[in-house]
Amino acid sequence: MKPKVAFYWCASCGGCEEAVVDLDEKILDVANAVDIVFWPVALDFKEHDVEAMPDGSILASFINGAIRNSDQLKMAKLLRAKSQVVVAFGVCAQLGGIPGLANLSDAKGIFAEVFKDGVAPVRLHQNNGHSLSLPEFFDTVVELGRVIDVDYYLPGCPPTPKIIGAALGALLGSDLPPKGTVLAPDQALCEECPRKDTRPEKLLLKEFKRVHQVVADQQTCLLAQGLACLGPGTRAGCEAMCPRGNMPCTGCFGPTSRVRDFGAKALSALASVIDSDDEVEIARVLDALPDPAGLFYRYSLPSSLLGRRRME
Amino acid sequence: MASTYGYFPGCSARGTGVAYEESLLTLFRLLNLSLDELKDWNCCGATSYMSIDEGSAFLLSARNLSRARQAGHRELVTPCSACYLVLRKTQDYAARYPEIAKSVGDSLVAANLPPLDSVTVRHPMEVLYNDVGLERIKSKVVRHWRGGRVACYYGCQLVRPFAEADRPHDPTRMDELLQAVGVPTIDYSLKTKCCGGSLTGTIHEVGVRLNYILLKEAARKGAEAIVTICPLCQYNLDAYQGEIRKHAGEPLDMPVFFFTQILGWALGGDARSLGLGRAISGRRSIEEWFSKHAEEVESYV
Amino acid sequence: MSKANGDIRIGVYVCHCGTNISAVVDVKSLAAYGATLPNVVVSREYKYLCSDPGQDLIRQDIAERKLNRVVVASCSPHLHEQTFRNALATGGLNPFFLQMVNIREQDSWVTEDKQAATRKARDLVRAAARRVAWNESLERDRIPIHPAVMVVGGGIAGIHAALTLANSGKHVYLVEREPTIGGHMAQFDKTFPTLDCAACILTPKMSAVKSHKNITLWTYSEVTQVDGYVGNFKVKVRRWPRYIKEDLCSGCLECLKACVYKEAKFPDDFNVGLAKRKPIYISFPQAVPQVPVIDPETCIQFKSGKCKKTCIDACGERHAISLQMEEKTEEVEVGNIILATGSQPFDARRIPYYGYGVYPNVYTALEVERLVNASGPTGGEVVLRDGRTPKSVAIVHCVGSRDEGTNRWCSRVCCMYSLKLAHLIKEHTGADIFNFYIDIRTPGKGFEEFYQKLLNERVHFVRGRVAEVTDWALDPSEENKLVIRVEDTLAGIVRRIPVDMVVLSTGLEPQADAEQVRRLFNITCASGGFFLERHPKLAPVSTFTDGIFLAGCCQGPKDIPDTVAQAGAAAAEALALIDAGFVETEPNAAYVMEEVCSGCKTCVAMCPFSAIEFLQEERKARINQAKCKGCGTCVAACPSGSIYQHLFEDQQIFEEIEGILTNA
Amino acid sequence: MPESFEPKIVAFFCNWCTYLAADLAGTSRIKYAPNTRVVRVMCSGRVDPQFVLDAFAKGADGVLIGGCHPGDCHYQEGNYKALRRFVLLKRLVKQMGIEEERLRLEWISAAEGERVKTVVNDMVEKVRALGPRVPARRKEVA
Repeated sequence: MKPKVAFYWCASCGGCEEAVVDLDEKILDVANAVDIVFWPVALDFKEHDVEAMPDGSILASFINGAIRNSDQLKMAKLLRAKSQVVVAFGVCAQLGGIPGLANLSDAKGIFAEVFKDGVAPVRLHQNNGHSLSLPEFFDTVVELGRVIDVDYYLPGCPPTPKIIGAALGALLGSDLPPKGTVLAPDQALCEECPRKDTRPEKLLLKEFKRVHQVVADQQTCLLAQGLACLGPGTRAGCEAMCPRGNMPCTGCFGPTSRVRDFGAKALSALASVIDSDDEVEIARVLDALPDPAGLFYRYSLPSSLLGRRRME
Repeated sequence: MASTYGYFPGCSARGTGVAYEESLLTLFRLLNLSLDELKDWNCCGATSYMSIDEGSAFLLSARNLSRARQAGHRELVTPCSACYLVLRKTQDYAARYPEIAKSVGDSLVAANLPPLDSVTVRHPMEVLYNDVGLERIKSKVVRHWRGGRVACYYGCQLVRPFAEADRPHDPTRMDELLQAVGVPTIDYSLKTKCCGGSLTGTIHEVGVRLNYILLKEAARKGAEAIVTICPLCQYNLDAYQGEIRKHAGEPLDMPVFFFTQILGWALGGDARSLGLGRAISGRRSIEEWFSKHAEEVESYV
Repeated sequence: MSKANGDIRIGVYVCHCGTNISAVVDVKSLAAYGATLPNVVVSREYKYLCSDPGQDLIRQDIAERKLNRVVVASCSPHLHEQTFRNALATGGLNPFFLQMVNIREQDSWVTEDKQAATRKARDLVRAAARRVAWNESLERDRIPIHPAVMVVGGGIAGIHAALTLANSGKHVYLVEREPTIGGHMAQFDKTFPTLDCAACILTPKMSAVKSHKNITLWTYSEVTQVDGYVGNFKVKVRRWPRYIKEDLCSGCLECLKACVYKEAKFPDDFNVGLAKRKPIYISFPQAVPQVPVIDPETCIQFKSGKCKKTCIDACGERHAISLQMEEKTEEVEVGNIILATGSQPFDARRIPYYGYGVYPNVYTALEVERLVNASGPTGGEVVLRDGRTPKSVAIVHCVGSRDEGTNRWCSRVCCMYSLKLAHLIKEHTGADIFNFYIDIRTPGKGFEEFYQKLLNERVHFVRGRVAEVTDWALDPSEENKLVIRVEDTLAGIVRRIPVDMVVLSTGLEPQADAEQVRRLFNITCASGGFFLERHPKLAPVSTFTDGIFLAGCCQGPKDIPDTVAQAGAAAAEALALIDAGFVETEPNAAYVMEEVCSGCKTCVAMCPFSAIEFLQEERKARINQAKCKGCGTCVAACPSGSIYQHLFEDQQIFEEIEGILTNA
Repeated sequence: MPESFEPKIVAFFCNWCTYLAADLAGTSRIKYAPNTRVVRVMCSGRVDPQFVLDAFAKGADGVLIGGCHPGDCHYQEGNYKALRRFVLLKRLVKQMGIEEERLRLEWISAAEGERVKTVVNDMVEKVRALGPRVPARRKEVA
């Protein structure tokens, strides 16, 4: 009998689900190879179906998205119990991802922002005997690994078909990689970047430009053109999709295994190449990066050293 | 540039130093600089206050500074060295000692006056030197100096401890100003020594001896007049020459001017508006140097 | 990167340092606390850990308790890290398994509250214990020492250092900015307290320098660039043209006589302006090298091109004079550098109330040195600028010394040279002499005796800082005199003392360009601006830059005996390195994990020593271990965490932080 | 905030200037607040922003970085690299809700023992006034 696999989404955009579909005909191989027992976005299974399964009966659960509410937490724990292997699928599950930027505020702040004076949602609504409830909305978004034990991580926003394929291969194959492995090369993106050789050996920048301000040259290193490309600090594996598309890397593959805080390192590398020793001038150059947290922690705020903004 | 400065006359400008204010106003008018006198100003806090109760001295001068701020002045000109010193001292101490800053601040609030804000305290000598400049003054000279050589006497309070108006040990700006209008000055090594200050009123003979030394040395160095920047100095040096003549038995009768009188004269002010008639000593020289025929405006080309 | 793997066995050692530490930090409880920390198998406190028995304690435990890591909580690593590393090494443990905790300089000595000090010590020990678990076994590299030495400054300090080195067979480059060596000492007449003539003891050493086969003497030159590090410095020296070829000039000085200027009319620096020189001149008769200089600022030929060039005619067949001579730059390699750049006298004009520059009869001590000097502008006659011989002379001590307004330090030499000048002036003129002093400081061999001698010579001493030197006269006795106004703090009265001549005993200051020189050689200045020695007691001639040593007044005011002693010490330090043949480096170089480097090149721009090369083949960065100085800037910059630094690994520092902050 | 709040300040001092200045303060017996815990690095340029954030994450009330004066770096330029990172890091740290006074970069030369006292005391006072820095709270999940 075919091994069982499950897909689930927590706080995510759905892109990771798309990525699975994007496997094209490979999806069929997958379908042939495995038995999909749970995939809310595509197939009609219910929570209780999963509850009904014996523990460890699922070979692998692919969970994407971060944990932002009590329902996601519950499902994550449930799938953990039922699965032999849990794969954090995509950067939201791995590091917190875009939803993690909500950690610059908290539940109160977000609701105030989103609903303003409108009708704010209530946890429990009762109406002649019927009741509707919403999951608890946490103050802080966390990555999957912080609430359940995760076996493997698939980086990316979303993971590319290539690394997904490789991951499936690995899981179905005989020798599993060591627990905790991030299933992508442990090297920075420059290694895969077609523009690598065009970066000058001693690059120093007098100013940073933002993507909407310039039409970047197609060949030369984007950082050398003043664009805040985070490739040097970002794990390889995507084959430099964005640079190939003439856009700077924004870091969705997260850091290498040797870096504890993606943002801090990216910040250090970027600031270090400013071509000025004068505090005022340096400040002026940096004004071109108006939102450091948004730039450096775009995908990794919850898993960063500080984790979230400290609210008064 | 017709600049306006806040103006704090200080008490002596309305007493022994009337001639100082008269000549100052005349001179500034001639240079079209306007002085806007503080409304309802009060004692600067000098002398008795400062030596008996520093606290209230600071409050008094803080009030003046605060009034200046209220009137929208960033710069406050005061001709009196004592006023200048106390106002600066208040700012300085408030900046250095939080407790003083607090007591001053609180009292100002109580009197609902604006807080002690950055007002620059200026002295006319240094305003003329820095803001107007020697060249511009030179260019406005309309009279030849017919008097003798003069000794520029700076006294103590203007240049010490705050060295903003001039160099503390060998100030020269008054000399430079007078030379600019063609007045010969002597090398006067006593230019910052004590004039006797308030001692002339308290331990009289000591005070008088001190300004006797100043006068004698000026004469010895060939000066025929002394020029001052401080009302108290001017008064001390001017008022006791008769007494000195009696005791020291020396033929001493030397005019003692305010620098503003000499400058004002060179720039065309008339004797009365410069308060030249108010002098006690050296009237003969004054008659001669500032006589009618000398007053006729000569043209420089 | 190291792993805290295997069985970590840490020994913690807390030093009392007599009572320096134990009087403030509770060493007993600290040691007891150390014992409770993870991986710690033994924790002790001891009176003096740096002593032999103290070190034995550590060696013993390494042997008996099988320690493989050691934490020493004592003084600053700058003082004793080496000591304890040796203790580990001789105990059979790799020296870099040591972690020091600075609980003296940075705790017991700066903290009043004993509990707080002990808490601080606990945090630091906890941090060290965590860190040391990750320390690795490292080997030192050896850098060969180039045997040549450069001595900068040709005063008595530089001369003595150069001769000492040269005599031991080492090659020395002696660089002097002036046209001659000799420095200030050459300007002096007699030297205290023995009163032997400065020239008589200096000039032989000067000519010894000139004739020494191991000394390359570059006068009228200055160092413009210093690269490299201990063992192999590369130094560039700019040599100004003196327009007279040293190799051809015989020093006959005919050219001086022949100069179209019959009268000398330009201020003569060597005589501090008291005499005049011609555009072509020699600083003083015994100058070394014995070669004149042409000053293009004043020479007619250079100014107008219309000179008869009589000097060239006078030189005749020698053709030593070459007006086409141009500035040139020499570049040499040396293993060590000795800085003997000296000091400058305080500018008396900065104290206006002493009237220097205002009253012609106020002199500085250096001017008077020239006046009393037989080869000086007046042939040794002490006469005033108007030619009169002074009948009364005031010597004002501490001008620009021990003074909040100018320099706070005591210049150490002024008391003695003032006494010397008092003696000499009295000898020359028989004048009444008044010394005005704060304290008389005569802490040297024969100094106090000299002072007593002066007292018997009826020289007057008035204790009190002079208020002012002035020309205003109260009565006829003061007419045409300079009046000293001073509070006589012994008599308790204010005195006015009229004199004919005033001598200002100016103190010593750092050279005007000490700041640039310090940067050039990458060393530090102390607060006063004099060069900072590595340790005031234990390394008085070393600097924080290995291979650069200090001698003489550039390190602080001192007299000739001390200067010469220090110069000898500096030479000895250099010799020690040269004869050892190599220095061992601190193994703290950074290195790239090439298999994971992505070749982003961020690091390449970080290194000011171009130690990081980008390998075109592999398309990765590599750090030249010999060139790396171990600052770690590239490590902090590497965005993929692929650069590491021995002794300062990320892991080790994270452990330290963790240790500091995990509350006990 | 408790009456007896004693801020804990993690200080990264460069080996050649600020660390020596701290030693000099000691040999000169200059007394100052006992709240700093010095981590010695060879150069302020070695201070990885990760160290600073890690210190804050682990509960430091303040972080002080000490380097050589501009132009005086023992390694020529390390302190400038530190400055470049510091300016940006300060902005990030502010966005993360940490008061500016808690992160400080100071140039202190080996001769400025007195300055170590001034800087440390001043920083300790400012941080004490801010109160303890509760490390960013993570919502208790699971």
